[in-house]
Amino acid sequence: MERMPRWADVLLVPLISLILAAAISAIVILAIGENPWNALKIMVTGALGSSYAWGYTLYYATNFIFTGLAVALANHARLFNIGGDGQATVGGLGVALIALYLPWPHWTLALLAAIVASAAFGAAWAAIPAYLQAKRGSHIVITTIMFNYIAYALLTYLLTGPMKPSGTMETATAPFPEGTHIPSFRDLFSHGETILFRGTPANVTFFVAVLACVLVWMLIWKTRLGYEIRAFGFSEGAARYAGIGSTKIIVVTMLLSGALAGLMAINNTLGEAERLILNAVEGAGFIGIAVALMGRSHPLGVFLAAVLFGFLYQGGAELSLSTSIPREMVVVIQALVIMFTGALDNMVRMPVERLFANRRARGTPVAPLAGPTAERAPDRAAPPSTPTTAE
Amino acid sequence: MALDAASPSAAPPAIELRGISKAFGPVQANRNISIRVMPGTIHGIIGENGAGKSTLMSILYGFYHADSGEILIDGRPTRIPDSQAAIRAGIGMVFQHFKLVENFTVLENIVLGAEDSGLLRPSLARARRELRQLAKEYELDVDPDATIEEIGVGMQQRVEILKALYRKADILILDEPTGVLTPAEADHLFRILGNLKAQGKTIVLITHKLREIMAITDNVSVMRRGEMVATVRTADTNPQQLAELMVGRKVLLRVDKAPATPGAPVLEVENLRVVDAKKVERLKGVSFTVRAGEILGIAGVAGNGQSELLEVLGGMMRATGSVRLKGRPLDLSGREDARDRREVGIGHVPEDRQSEGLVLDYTAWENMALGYHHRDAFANGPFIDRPAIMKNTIDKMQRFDVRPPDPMLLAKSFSGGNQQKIVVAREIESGPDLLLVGQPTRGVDIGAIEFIHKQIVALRDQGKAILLVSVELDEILSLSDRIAVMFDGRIMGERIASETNAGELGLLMAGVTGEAA
Amino acid sequence: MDWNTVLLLLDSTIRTATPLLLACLAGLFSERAGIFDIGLEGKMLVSAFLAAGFAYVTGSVWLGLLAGIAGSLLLSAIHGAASITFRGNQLISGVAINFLASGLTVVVSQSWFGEGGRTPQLGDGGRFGEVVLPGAIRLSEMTIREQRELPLLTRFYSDVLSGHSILTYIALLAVPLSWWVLYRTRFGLRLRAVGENPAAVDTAGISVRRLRYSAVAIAGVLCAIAGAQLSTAEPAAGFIRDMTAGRGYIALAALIFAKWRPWPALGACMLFGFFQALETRPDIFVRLFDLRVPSALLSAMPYILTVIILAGFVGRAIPPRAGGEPYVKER
Amino acid sequence: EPAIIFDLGGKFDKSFNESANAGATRWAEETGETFAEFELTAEAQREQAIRRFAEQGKSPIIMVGFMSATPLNEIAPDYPDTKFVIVDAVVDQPNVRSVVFNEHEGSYLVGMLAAMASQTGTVGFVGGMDIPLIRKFGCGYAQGVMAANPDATVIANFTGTTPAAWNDPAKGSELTLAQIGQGADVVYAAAGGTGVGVLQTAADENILSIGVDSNQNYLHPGQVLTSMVKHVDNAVYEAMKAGEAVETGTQVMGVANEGVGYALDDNNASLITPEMKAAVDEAAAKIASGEIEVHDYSADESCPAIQF
Ligand SMILES: Nc1ncnc2c1ncn2[C@@H]1O[C@H](COP(=O)(O)OP(=O)(O)OP(=O)(O)O)[C@@H](O)[C@H]1O
Ligand SMILES: Nc1ncnc2c1ncn2[C@@H]1O[C@H](COP(=O)(O)OP(=O)(O)OP(=O)(O)O)[C@@H](O)[C@H]1O
Ligand SMILES: [Mg+2]
Ligand SMILES: [Mg+2]
Repeated sequence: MERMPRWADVLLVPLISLILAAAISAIVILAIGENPWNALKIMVTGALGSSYAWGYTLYYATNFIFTGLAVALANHARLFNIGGDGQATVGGLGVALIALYLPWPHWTLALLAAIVASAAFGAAWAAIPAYLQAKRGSHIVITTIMFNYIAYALLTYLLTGPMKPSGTMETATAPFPEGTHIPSFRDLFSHGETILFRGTPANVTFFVAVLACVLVWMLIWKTRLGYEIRAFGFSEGAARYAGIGSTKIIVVTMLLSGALAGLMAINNTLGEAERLILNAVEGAGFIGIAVALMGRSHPLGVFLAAVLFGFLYQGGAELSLSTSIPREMVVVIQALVIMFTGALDNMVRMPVERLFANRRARGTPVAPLAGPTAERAPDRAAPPSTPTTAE
Repeated sequence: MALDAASPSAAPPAIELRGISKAFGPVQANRNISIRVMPGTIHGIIGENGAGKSTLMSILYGFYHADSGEILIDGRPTRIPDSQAAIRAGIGMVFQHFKLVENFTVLENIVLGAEDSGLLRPSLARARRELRQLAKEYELDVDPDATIEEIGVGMQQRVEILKALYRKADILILDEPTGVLTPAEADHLFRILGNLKAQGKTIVLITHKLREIMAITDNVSVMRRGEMVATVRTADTNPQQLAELMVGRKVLLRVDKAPATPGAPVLEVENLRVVDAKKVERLKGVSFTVRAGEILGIAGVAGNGQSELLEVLGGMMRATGSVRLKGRPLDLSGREDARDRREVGIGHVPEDRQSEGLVLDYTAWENMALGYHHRDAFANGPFIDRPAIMKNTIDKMQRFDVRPPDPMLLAKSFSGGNQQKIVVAREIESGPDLLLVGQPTRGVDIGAIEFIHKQIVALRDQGKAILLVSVELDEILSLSDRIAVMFDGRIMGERIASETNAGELGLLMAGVTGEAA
Repeated sequence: MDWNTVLLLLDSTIRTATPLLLACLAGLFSERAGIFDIGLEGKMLVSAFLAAGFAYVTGSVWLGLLAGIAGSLLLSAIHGAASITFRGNQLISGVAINFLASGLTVVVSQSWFGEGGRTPQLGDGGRFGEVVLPGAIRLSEMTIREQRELPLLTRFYSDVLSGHSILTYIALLAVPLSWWVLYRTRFGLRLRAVGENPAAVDTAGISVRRLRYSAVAIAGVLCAIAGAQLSTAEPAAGFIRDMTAGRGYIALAALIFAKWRPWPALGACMLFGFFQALETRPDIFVRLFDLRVPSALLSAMPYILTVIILAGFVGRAIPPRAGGEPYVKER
Repeated sequence: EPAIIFDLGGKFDKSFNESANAGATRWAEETGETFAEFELTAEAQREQAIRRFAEQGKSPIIMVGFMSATPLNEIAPDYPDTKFVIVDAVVDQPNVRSVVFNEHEGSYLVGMLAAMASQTGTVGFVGGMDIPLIRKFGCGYAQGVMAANPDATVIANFTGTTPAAWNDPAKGSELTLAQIGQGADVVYAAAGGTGVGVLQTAADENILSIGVDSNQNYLHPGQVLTSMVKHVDNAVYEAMKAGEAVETGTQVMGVANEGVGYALDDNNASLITPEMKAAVDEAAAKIASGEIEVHDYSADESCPAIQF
C-alpha cells in the first residue's frame, strides 16, 4: 500500500536526508573555521560542473557500482558479502595476468578477456566462503572478512616479488602493453577541437558497469535464477518446498557476487592505472556495502548511490585541493550521508508520511477494509532486511 | 440487533469496552466497538479472518493502542498504555501466535517479566513451586525445564496459560487457542477453562469453531469487518445463525460429496522410515496405499510423524523404505528434491502456508509459480514468463475466489484464508496425480473452509489421489473416504470413513491398537 | 621450543586478545539484545582517541577513560536511535559509525593537537601501567638466567598472568561477569529474550526499547574500554589515526565463532590473539619445522587458520533470532 | 608558487611525508611565502593533482613517494614549462628533478651503532608493510650490524600487508616484545606510525631503539640510540628555495652529501660512546669515498646480510 506518493518516497525523503547530512557537515566545517557554503559550491562544481568533474565522479562511481552490485545481489539471497574488497583485489590479479602475459591485438579483445578474467578470479575468491557456508555452515561474514586479509597478503607477496618488475620501488606490475589500453571518455567523446573529459580516468568500463546494472536487474527480476535467489532470500522454508536447493543458490549467488566485485578491477587496472597497483581497491568493497544498502539492493538504486559516492569522492578531492579542509572531513561527510540516507531514513520518512496521511485524511475518507489497502508489489526493491546469515 | 446479554447479577461487567476504534494505516481494524463481558463467564468472540478480533483483544491487553474509546475493568475506567498495565489490571492473554522465547525453558518463559528481584535464582525457585501448585490445581502439567522448541504446540499453549495464571490474571483472553490443538487437547483445554470459570475467573475466547462456541461459552459476540454485529446468549442461538451473522450470507456447514469410486493405486508406501536431524526416529515403518479417485485421511495428534510423512513424499526430507507413484519408485535418498516430485505429478499443499507454501514477500502472481517456475508454461528459456504467469494467476484467483483478486498484491497482505486459497489453487491446478494436503484449513474461517473442501472433493472426483493430513477430526471425518490413524511414527489402523466415528479414531490416536478398540 | 618462548607467546596472546575480548563482549550484549553492531570498530576508535586526548590534557588516565566512555556512548546512542527508535538498517548504521569515527577522530585531533590525527605521547601518569599481581615476581628486575631458574608455575604466574594493565584484568573479569549478568540476573534473562523474541518481552509488560538501549549502552562502555586499552594501556602511549586497524571486525568474527556466548568468546579471542602472537614469531617455525615463512604468508596466517578452524571444527552458528530486525508492532 | 603532493599516508605519517611537510613548512616560514598542497586519498588522484597544479601554473611541483613515478613519467612531457620534483623515485624526463635517498647507507650506519650498543648480540628490525623500500632499510641495517659484529643476529619483522600496517602501534609493541623475547636489545623501526609503538615499548622495557626518517631521539631521551635520518625535508626545502630554477636530473642523497645519516644530539649523546662514534664516522667516510659499498636491496631484490 502507498502511504505517500511514490515521488515523495523515492525523491523527497532522500533529498531531505541529504540536506540534513549536509547541514551537520556544514556545522562541522564551521567548527573547524571554514566556510561551508563555499565548500558546497566547490564540491558541486568540482564534481558535477564540467566534463572534467564528471570524468572523475563517474570513474569512482564505476568502482562503486560493481562492488555495490556485488553486495546487492548477495543480499537478495540473504548473504552478507563483505568480501568485496578481497574479491576485487584478486580480480585485479586476473586482469593483470591476461594483460601482461598474453598479447592483445585490439583493446576490445583485451577488454573482453579482462571481463572474463576479473570475473573468474573474483568468483574464485568467493567460492571457498560460499562453499563453506553452504556445506559447513561457516558464517559467510567471518569467512569473507578473512578472505579479504588473505587477498591483501597474496597481492603484497606478488607485487613485491614475483610480479614486480625489478629495479623499481613501486609495488605494482609493469605497465600493461599498448594493446590493452581501453579508451577513456576523452578518447570516446572528444571530437575535433572540443576535448572533453581531459585527463580524467573515466573509461569504457563505466559502460560495462551500466550493462552490469541492467544484467543484474534482469537476473534478479526476470530470470528463473533470480526468482530462485529471491525466494531463497525471503524464505528458506519456501525455497525448500519449491525444490530450490540451498547449496546451489548460495554457491551460485556468491560466485556471481564475487564476479561482480572482481569486475571492478577492470576500471582501476585496465582503465585507469594501466598496471596493477597494490591496494588499488582502496576499500571500495566496503563502500559497496553502503552503496548497496542505500540503493535498497536495486540496481538502479545502486547506480544512483554509486554516483552519489563518486560525487563525494571527487567533490572531496576538490575540497582538499582548493581549501584547507582536511581530507578526513570528506570521510565525515560520507559518514553523515550514509547515516541520514541509510540508517536514519525513517527519521525523515515517518514525519513526511504523517504529513501526507493528514492531507489525505482531510481529502478522502479512509479506505475500507480489504479494499485496495494492502501492500502492493512496487515496493519490491527491498530485499530481506538483514542479510547477515544464510541460516 | 446488538442485544445486551447482561447476566442477571448486579456486579459490574469484568470488562467493558466503549466505542473502541483502531486503524492500522488505512485499514480500519476496529470501528466503534462496544462490548461487555460479565465476571465469571466464558465469553466467545467469533468473526471471519481479519474481522478485527485479535486487534480488539490486543488493545485490551495494552499491546496496541486504541485510536479512541474507553476501557472499564470491573466498572472502573482504566488506562492501559502497555501490557504491564494490563497485567496489573488482572488481565492475561494467550495470543494467536504464541509470544514465547523458543530457546528458553518453560520456567524462564514463565518468570520473564514477573521476576521477584534482580537475581534470577529466587524467582525461578518460587516459580517452580507455584507451577507445581498451578499444575495440580488446573491439570496443567508441563516440564518446567524443557525448552519451548522441544515441546509441542499444545504444551506451548499451556505455558502461555500458566504465564497468565502465574501473573494472577482474573481475566483470561484466549485468541484461537484450539487452532493448533488436537481434539483431545482441545477437550482438555475446555475442562481447564471450566475449572477457571468455576474459580470465578472471566474468560474471553476467540475462535472460528462454532462447535466450541456452542459447547462452552455463556455469551457470544460476532464481529464482521471491524464492527461488532451482535452479542447473544449462547443458549439462545445456533451454529447456523452464528455462521450467517459472521459471513453475512448462507453457508453450508457440511461437506457435500458423492461416494468415492477408487481406481488403480497411485501411491504405494512401504515400510517408510525417517530419522531426523536430531537422530530421532520419526517414522517407524509406515505402509499404506492411496488409489485414484479417493481421499485418504491421516488422522493423528500433531507430532506423530504426519509432518515428516508429507515432507518425505514432497521431496523435502530423506527416508528409507519404498514409495511408488503409479508403479514407478521414487528416490528417497535425498537426491530428488521437491521439484523432482512435482515433475512426476505430486502436488503439495504444505502444513505451514506462511513459512513453506508461500514466499510472503512475493506477489500473488510470483507465488502462483512457486515450485513450477521452471516449467515451460511459466518460463522462456532462462527467463520467467511473467505475462503467462500473470494470466494464469488472474484466472486462478477468479476461479478460487481469492479476495482481493489482485495479482500484484504481496502474499503477506492476504488474510490467512485467502493465502490458503492461493496455495490450494496453485497445487490443484498444476494437475497432479497425487495431491498431498496438510492442515488445509488451519486458522481459516468458515467461508473459506467450505470452499477449500469443495475444491479438494472436486479434484478427487476427477480421479486424482489425495492424501489428507489434518489434526481436525471433523475435517478428516467429513472429507476422507478412508482414514488411517498415525501414532508414534506408525499407522495404528485404517478405517472406512463412513463406518467409523470420532470415538473409535480418538482411541487409535491415543495409541490404543485396533484389536483393543 | 623452550618454555620461555611459550610464556612469551601466551603473554602476548593475552595482551593482543584484550581489546578483541572487550569488543567481542560488547558485540555480545548488543547482538544478544537483537541489535547487530558492526560499528564496534568505530566506537573503539573514538574512545581510543578521546581516552588518549583527555589523558594527555588532564594527566589522568581515568579521566581519559571516562571521556572515551562518553564518546563511545554517544555513538551507541546514535546507533540506538537509528536501529531502535527509527527502525533503520542496523548494518548501515554500523558502517556509517565506522566512517564517522575514522574521519572525525582525525579532524578533531588535528584541530586540538595539530599533530595530524595523533595525540601527543602520553607520559606515565597518562596511561594504565602494569599491575603486579600479589605474590608475582618482577621479572624485569632479574636477569634472563635467573628467570630461567624459577619454577615454571611461578614464571607463568609472574610473566603471563601478572603484569598486564588493569584494563586487561577488567576484560578478563568481564567474561564471568557477562556470563553472570546474562544467565543469572533478571536483566540478562530479559536481554536474551528481547534478542530472540521481542514480542514475548513486550507482552510480558517490559519495554523492548529500554532493554535494547541499555544493551547498546553496555556495548558502548565495553568498546570504550577496548579503545582505551589500545591507546592508553601499556605498552600503548597515545592515539594514532585508524589505530584499531580492523580489530572491530575481528572481534565480530570472534563473536560469531563463539556463537554469541561469553566463555567461548574468551576462547575465540584468545585463539585469535594467539594466532596474532604467533605471527610475531616466525622464528618458531624455523626452529620447529625448519621453515622460513614468507612475511606475507605470515600476515595471512591468522586468517587462514581461522578459516580452517571454522570449517573444520565449528558448526553452524545460529544468531539470535530477532537479530538485525527492528521491532515493529504495527506493520 | 610551489606545490607539494603528499602520498597516501598523508603529511603526518611519521615518515617521509611528514619530513617533506617539515621542509615545506620551514621554507614557508623562512620566506613568508605560501605553497599549495594536496594529500592523496586515492590512486586516481595522482594524475589529477599533478595536472591540476601544473595547469594552475604551480612550479615546482613536488611529489613525495615512489608510486608517483609512473604517472609523472607520462604527464611531465605535457607540461614542458613546469618543473617537477619527485622524491624517492627516478623519473627520466627533462623537466623532472628526481631525488632518491640511499636509505641503505644510513641504515648501515645505524646498524653498526646497534651492533655496538647491543649487549646480547641480537638486534631487531620492525618494518611497516613488507614492500621493497622497507626491505632496503632492513638490508642496509643488517649489513651494518654484520660489519660491526659478524656474530650478531638480526631479527626482522613486518607489521602487515595492508596500509593499516603503518598505523598500528599496538602491533609494533607486540613485535618489539617478541624480539626482546628473542634476546634483542636494540630495535630499529621503519614503520611510520607503527614505529611510535616500537620506540615506546623499547623505552618501557629498557632497551634501545632506533628512529627513522626524521630525528626521533627526542621522543624518549636517553632511550633512543639514534635515528636514521633521511633528509626529505632538506630536499623539499631546497627545491622550494630554488623555485622555478630548480635543477633537473637525478640527485642521489647519500651519506656522502649528508642526505642520509644518523642523528646525534643531546638526547642520545650519553648512549654513543666515542669509540662507537669513531667507528661509524669512519664507515661513513668510507661509504662516501666508495671504499665501502653497501648493497642496495632494490637493485637486485636480494640481501647478502639477511633473508626476509
Ligand atoms: N500489526 C498490524 N499492522 C497492520 N495491520 C494489522 C495489524 N494487525 C492486524 N492488522 C489488520 O487489522 C485487521 C484486523 O486484524 P485482526 O488480526 O484483528 O483480525 P482477526 O479478526 O483476529 O482475524 P483472524 O481470525 O484471522 O485472526 C486486518 O485487516 C489485519 O490485517
Ligand atoms: N500489511 C498489511 N497492510 C494492509 N492490509 C493488510 C496487511 N496485512 C494483511 N492485510 C489485510 O488484512 C486482512 C486479514 O489479514 P490477517 O493478517 O488478519 O490474516 P489472518 O486471517 O489473521 O491470517 P491467520 O489467521 O493465518 O493469522 C486481509 O484483508 C488483508 O488484505
Ligand atoms: Mg489473524
Ligand atoms: Mg486473529
